[in-house]
Amino acid sequence: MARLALSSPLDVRLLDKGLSVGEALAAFNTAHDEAGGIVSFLGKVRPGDDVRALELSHYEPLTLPGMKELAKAARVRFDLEGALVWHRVGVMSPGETIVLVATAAHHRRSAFDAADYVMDHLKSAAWFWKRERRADGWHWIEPRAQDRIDLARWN
Amino acid sequence: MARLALSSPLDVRLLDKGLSVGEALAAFNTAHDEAGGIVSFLGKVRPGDDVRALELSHYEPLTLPGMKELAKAARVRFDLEGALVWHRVGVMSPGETIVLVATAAHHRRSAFDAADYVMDHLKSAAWFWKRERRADGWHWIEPRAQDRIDLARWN
Amino acid sequence: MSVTILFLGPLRDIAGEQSREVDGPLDWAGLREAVGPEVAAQLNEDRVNLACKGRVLADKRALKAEDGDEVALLPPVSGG
Amino acid sequence: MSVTILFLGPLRDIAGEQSREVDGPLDWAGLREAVGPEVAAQLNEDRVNLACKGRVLADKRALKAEDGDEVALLPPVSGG
Repeated sequence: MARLALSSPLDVRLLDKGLSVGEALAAFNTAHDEAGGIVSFLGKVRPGDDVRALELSHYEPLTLPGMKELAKAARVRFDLEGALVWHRVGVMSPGETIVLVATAAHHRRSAFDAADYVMDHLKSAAWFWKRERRADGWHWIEPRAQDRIDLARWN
Repeated sequence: MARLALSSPLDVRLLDKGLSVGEALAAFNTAHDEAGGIVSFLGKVRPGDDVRALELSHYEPLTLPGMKELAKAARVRFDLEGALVWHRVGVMSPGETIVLVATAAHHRRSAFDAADYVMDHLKSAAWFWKRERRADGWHWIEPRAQDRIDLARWN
Repeated sequence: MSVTILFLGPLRDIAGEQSREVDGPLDWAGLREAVGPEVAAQLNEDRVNLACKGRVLADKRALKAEDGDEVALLPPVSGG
Repeated sequence: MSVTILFLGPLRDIAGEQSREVDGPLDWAGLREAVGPEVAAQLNEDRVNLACKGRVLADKRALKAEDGDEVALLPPVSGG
């Protein structure tokens, strides 16, 4: 497998094209061979619900800096050995990856909680705007009430 | 990357040698391209604590059937599209993978909870016995009190 | 030189354009006038934020943009 | 033909062997006698389970093993 170079301990990226999940997680695993537990979350565009495409837009001066702050906050809060936070922007098709998060920690509970925390914040507290193309055109998506409840768990 | 064939929806294995985490997760991802969210947990032998090696033993007639029951229970409880539950047996060195769990679901909360559930049960309710080799020889490991508390969350 | 007003996410559809150039300086009242009544109504909502020069304003009503600055209108987000 | 008694995990160290063959039939009293006092003391603990023919017994004191059966002594587990 081609070697992918990750920045350590935090690797945060905005991606404008597809990514190889297996390669990214293999590299993250290699970069954190001292960690007892590694958790990953992979979010994909779901087929069905009549969604033909999904577009994520961002605001350059805020989005990546905000993701870096989020990764740093997670690292401190959960005593992580490292984290990977990758988010796609642009237009995606069903089945394509939107987001990949991985967290490495001494204990599994910290790794689970940190990945959960990062995802809750990416969903409803990061500078992204999402719209879906259905049969009748594009529709902007607002965070669901559940997303806000999920986020409030961390306060 | 070589194509790895997974049984779907549940792929449950006892492994007596190392595994390629990137390859396994890439295959799982491909097998579940309808899932909105995929969570994985990778547990490794931690270096340090003076641990030179770790041995996991099992009891053939119970261990794999028990893991299959666990995967089935998780699938029903969390409405999973699929799960991968792989556990090493035999002697491992620091940095080597002990366990790999992946769960695919419509929503991220189900995928997170299911991976967490499977790990808690593998830790203290599956038929494995673990011992560590330190400077002064082998020591059997009992589940920590925390592991039993984690398990009780699901009752 | 002028102030660039950027419309993010759904505000782009409401504004009917991605950005607009207006003469500086630009304050809260001037901004609401520049973007038209429909976008101004959105701006009044707490959940719509304002960034100036790449920083989110704690109090958007305190906006003071000069020529050359970029002012971004940030509606509620949805990522992941 | 005989009954095979298997010692799993730390019970293997206490028994000093991995398995032992004894003549069937074998019940709870016979098992405790066959394994010696140290292992028998462990067996009395609730957290030590017993399997016969690959099935964990709900009531280990109801053990009834015949020649050809495998009886496994299962101490507390620790995986992952």
